[in-house]
Amino acid sequence: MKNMKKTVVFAAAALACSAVLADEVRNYRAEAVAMMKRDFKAKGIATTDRLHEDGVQAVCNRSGDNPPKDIAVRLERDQLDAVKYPADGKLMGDWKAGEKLAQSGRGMTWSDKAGVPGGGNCYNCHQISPTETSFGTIGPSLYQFGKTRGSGPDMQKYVYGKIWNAKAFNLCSAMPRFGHANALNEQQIKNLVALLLDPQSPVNK
Amino acid sequence: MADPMKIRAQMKGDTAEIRVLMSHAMETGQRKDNTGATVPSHFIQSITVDVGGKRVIQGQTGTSVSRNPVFGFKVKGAKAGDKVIINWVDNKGDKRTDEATIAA
Amino acid sequence: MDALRRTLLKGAGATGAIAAAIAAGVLKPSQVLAAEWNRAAFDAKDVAGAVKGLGGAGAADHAGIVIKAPDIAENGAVVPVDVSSSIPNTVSLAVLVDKNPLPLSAAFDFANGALPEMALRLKLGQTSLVEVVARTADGKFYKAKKEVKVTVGGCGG
Amino acid sequence: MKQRLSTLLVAAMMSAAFAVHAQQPARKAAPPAKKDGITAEFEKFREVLEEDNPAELFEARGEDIWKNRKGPAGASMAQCDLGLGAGVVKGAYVQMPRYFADVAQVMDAERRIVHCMVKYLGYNEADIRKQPFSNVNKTPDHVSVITYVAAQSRNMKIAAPQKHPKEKEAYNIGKEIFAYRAGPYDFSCASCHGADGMRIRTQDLPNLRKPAEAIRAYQGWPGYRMTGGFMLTQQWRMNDCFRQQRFPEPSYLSDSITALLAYMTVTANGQVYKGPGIKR
Repeated sequence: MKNMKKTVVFAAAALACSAVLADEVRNYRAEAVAMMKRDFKAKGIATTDRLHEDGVQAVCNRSGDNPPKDIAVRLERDQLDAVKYPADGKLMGDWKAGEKLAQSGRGMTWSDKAGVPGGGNCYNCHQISPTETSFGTIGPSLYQFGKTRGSGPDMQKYVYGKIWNAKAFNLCSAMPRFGHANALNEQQIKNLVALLLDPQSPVNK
Repeated sequence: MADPMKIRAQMKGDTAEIRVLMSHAMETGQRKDNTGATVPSHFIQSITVDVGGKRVIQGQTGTSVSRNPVFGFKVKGAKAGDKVIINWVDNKGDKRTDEATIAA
Repeated sequence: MDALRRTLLKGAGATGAIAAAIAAGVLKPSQVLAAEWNRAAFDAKDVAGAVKGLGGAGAADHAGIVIKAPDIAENGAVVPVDVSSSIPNTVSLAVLVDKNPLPLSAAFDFANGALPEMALRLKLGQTSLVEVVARTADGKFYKAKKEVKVTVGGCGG
Repeated sequence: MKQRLSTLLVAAMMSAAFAVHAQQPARKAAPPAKKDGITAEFEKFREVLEEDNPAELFEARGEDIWKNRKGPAGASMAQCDLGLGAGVVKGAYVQMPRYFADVAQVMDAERRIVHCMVKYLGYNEADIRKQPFSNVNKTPDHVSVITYVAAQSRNMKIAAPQKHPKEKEAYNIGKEIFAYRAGPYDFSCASCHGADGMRIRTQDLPNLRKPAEAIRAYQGWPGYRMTGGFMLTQQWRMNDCFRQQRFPEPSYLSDSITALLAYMTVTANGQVYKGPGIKR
């Protein structure tokens, strides 16, 4: 926590020197945020505090998702430090449950119910199993992920961490931070790790 | 009462192309509303098309036809100016008849 | 009584009494249609039953029947299908969706210059075979089919 | 606590620093997908679907309301000024959002039409807000009227004005809302609509920063939604995008949505409108 604070102060200070044009332009960004806070209302589980940026969002929003490298590296490290790995040390779950989870696009919208586990939303953006032809292209294809990259302990740890918090590896990644945001629980992430890495998973056939 | 159909009829060579849009729920009888109750089936069962005073098409339909149905037909030997009359009747006895004139 | 009325009545299995009523001008054709909706065919739960209900059991495959439909539907709720037959003297076309709870979608008779061709839009609950059965004036039946895939479309949430 | 503090710090010290950077195009997308089989297959049948669009049924309903409906005081939509003069419908749709002096506000088409239906035809705004969007049981009257008005701009060039300072302001604020990442999934509008060649599942996602793609999004709505078989509007599209963005709900006809629509429409300026649409 201290670490995070320090990094942000450092990051902000490092950037302050280029803040010259600031007052000459109208701050539409601030006006936009104020307008949204006025116009958006809580509905179901989607409360208005979701309109506040956290540190990572703030940096990415202000840099057009292209933050200076040194800042990105520091904030990524903070994010990685906060990844919670399973206490039992087991990172691979059940790929079949993972496939089912990957199919579901539910979770955390105002039409989703509190306490009902959300889906992985994976196929919305990624190609995964070859049998599913309806897949998005916002993220890279994950077909044959384990086959081409291996499925050893390091790879398992990387994949678990990536799903838990994608921003730990690429600060302004388009991918949600599923563990960090409590969108997926530990067992769900294990199952997704298995979908990508288990040699028995259709992904690696 | 049901909304009017939209009928387009146009000559292409010696053939009239007729397209019709119908306003109808085409309920399958399998859908559940948000209270969980089954919505009763309600769908068009019969369609007739008359061109220039002659019955050229009669058809029967079931619940697999999409909501707000669209049909296209071709009638050889029809002429610009001929009247096209289309009629449908659904399983509840609701019906609708509309007409159009074949454009050149 | 013109050709179309005859084929329809035959296809729908009209009783002699109704045919007589039409001939006598008591019933209008549209009333007959409503009365004579081919329940046996449309209520059949599988393709075989529906085709049998149409009187076309044992229809032979024929390349003269053309089915234009997407390989993958953008949305299973509205699948545009265009069917036609170049088999001489085709007087009727029926369209079926094999995986739907009630496969028979439409059965149309053509006469007085109407070409044996129609465009329509179908609901496909899942990936299915769209089957078309054509009937010729001499009462012979032919068929053809095409697979249409239905996939998950939106965000799924 | 940790998050809140860092947000404040970053916000205070960095907003100025990045004001310029923020104008740049956003992150690189995943490798721009070539037109694959699925997209190509859908496009083959788009023309067939668009040729006979059931939206026309709703257009006819809307035309009837526009031309024949009378309010309690005998007023009609002939008194409604959509920006080109009272009762003028032709071309009005593609020239909104615009500033309307009578309300001293920028309004998008839906907002203006609802405003007129309340003012002249006596519709109750609270009732409209109870069900602003169509569902399988009901397509509200204002949605049919919007469909009619939109259809009266078919084949015309988009020309959303940027003369009035409030119109420029709406555009600029809309552009910022478009890029604003927040919420549990860290999504902004741009997460899905900020780069070329992206798809959710099989659904194409136009890059709304480009005119030729912004027009595709613009003319999709009002559109006939094949799922369910009813008409949905741009206000609905924005609403449901924010739902999937995992944001709270934007109020119907709010400034934020008008601003976003101003950004999208102005980006599409000069392109020819081919709507109303038909969408999956």
